[in-house]
Amino acid sequence: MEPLANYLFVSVALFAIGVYGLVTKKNALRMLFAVEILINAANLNFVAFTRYLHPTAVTGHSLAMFSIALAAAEAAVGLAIILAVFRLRKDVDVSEIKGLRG
Amino acid sequence: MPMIRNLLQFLIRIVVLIVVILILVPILLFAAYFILGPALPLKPSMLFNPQEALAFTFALLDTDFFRITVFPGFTFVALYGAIAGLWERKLLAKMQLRVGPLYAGKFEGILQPIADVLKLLSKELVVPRVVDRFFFLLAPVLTVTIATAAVAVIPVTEKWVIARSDVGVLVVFAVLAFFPITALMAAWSSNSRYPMLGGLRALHQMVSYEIPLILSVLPSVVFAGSLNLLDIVGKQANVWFILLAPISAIVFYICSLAELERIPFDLPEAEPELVSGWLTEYGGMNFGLILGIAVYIKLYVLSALFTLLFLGGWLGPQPLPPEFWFIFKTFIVTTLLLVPRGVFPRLRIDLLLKQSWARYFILALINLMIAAAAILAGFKL
Amino acid sequence: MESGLILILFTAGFALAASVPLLIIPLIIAPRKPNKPKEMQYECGQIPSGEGKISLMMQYYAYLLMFVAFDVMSMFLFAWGLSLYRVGLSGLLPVVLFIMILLIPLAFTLYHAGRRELW
Amino acid sequence: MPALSYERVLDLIDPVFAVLAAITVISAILALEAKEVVYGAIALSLCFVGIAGFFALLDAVFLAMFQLTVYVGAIAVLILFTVMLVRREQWIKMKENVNPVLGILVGIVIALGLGYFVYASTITHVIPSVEQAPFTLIGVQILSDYWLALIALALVLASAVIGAVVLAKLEKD
Repeated sequence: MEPLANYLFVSVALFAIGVYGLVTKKNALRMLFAVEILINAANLNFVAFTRYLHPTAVTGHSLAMFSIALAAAEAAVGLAIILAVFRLRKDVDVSEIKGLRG
Repeated sequence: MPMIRNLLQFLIRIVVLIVVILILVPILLFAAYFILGPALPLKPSMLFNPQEALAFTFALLDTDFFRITVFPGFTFVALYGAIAGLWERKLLAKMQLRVGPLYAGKFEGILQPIADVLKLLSKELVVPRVVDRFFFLLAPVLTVTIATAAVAVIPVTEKWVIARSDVGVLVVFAVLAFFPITALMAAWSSNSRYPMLGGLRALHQMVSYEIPLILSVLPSVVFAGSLNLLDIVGKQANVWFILLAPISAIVFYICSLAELERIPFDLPEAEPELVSGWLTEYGGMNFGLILGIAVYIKLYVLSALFTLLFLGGWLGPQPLPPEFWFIFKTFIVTTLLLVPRGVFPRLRIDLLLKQSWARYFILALINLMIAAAAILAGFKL
Repeated sequence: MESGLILILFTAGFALAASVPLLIIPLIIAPRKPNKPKEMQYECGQIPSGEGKISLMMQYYAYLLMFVAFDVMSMFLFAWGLSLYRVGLSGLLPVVLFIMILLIPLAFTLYHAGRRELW
Repeated sequence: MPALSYERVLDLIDPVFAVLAAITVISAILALEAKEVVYGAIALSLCFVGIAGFFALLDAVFLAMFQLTVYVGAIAVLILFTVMLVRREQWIKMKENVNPVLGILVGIVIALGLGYFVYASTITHVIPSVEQAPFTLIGVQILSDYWLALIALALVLASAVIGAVVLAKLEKD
């Protein structure tokens, strides 16, 4: 098997890509993509650390399951918000959305 | 003389095809030799010595390569699909007092599948100009590929299984989860309206019926205490799970009808409404890949899963081989899945989606709770 | 890694290798006579107009939203069902609560998805 | 810590791992940078498949299937569908990035910083033991140690669905 570092490098790469997406994109859909990539990077870390440091436990697996479930809830709400914004403004550009205050 | 010119063109094409095949076959044989060579007693003297050839054949039957390509793998499933297709047409014809395929082959059109394949192969591949070529051509191939991946975990008997996975049941559902994406991919890249509408309908339907399907499998898993299909069948030696979880079996049957987009759940390709649904822009072999191969592979997978989970898989009275029992039961389930096409009218889409959640989901949950209560009350198999 | 999974990949790969030639053979033997009407998209024989990639609001979006939550739920139930022999009665209460709580959005969504004027 | 020479790195990397890593990272980049958002969403689902492959490599087969069923089967499908709903033709021509230089800079800084931590730490070179807990333990652990989290998860999912339905429907009443 590969050393743990390889998995962590992949995870770091995904995390950096996700942060890059969050910083540069103003399309709400792309920002959601970036968030999903970030969550996946974190899940990979959970599982990799469990496998290498505590192979007889499944704590990382349970945590990753909860994390994926939360990602599902987040995606549902996020996409519904995007849809509602699209209904109102016919676009999903976040830099244009200023009318959310009260 | 356009006819003679066409004929000449056709003959030239056939010659080109033969030449291509003559070049390809040695290359493939060479590759197979390199892959299989080290594992098998492969010697040139085999050609003259039948004893060695026999040994080689038996060694070949034991390799993963043989399993993947021939018996529980691709060729077997394609053959099963062809027979199921012919059986479907004959059966429906008899139910509706027609004759069905009649002329190909001397007896009742038994060579019709071969004729169909030849027809599709000799048809022009029409690709409309406005489509996104890459994804348009990728979608059918991907559908077949993904459908076949599920075949790998379906055991025919304890001996004939490609992948002995500990999560076999979940692999099938992971594979089923891909189909909405390929359907949407095909619908989107077609750049046309009927495919788009059909694709969206297909998406909603597959997605709605996936949950009851997953939950209806759960009682069998709970009774067996394992996700391994071999273990699940092994636990059914005394009693088939259809007797312990009859509601789940019915829900599984109805939901597989919906997953397969068959009447009465064939809204994604309802001909009078949507032409051919998300397949409207596909023609020739592109169409054949999806409707001719992928759909029947899915049909095989779901009927085999029903057999394994509820009907005791290959278990059966002794003198007949287990392979026979498995294929026999699977074929009966396939027939049950085919019959509604001749009997029922089509449902309306809002009713279809609503009853998936309001009826089958609840029924599957109820049976799951009954199964769990039985286990917790000390029920042992 | 579990050795079975790589065999699943091989099976899928073989299907890919077997189905690509089926698209190449027609290119060799089938006639090719492209013309303009043949390469249009299908709109009942009318000349196609407007964009094909329509973005339309489906009235059944609620079912999709619900699916995401219940997919998660069914997979958690798998995790529970696999360990039922070990957990026994002590695990029953959380799971029953889990299902009961999730029946609330089911009823809510079914009620709202049924009202067609809302979508 | 031992010096990681180029040859050693090549020795250590399994080809399956390398292919998976390439697929995952490239499809993650494509998901953000593809001109057409729909194909970005398809690339995103490919990225999820890659992560499932990593889970399988890490002997977490149940989790790999969980990832495929939930992430690819549910989340990616929902994303793809919503993208098709709200997509606009003019996005393809539009310049999408706000401040690409800053973004790339931040990305590189994070990658280098975290990468250095991974490279310099000692726990990253542990050898994994062969024996591994069976995945049936996941259910046991969720129902004994984390049963409260399970209830909380149910509440979160319930409120998410109700909230999403309220947000997505037309405001008629």
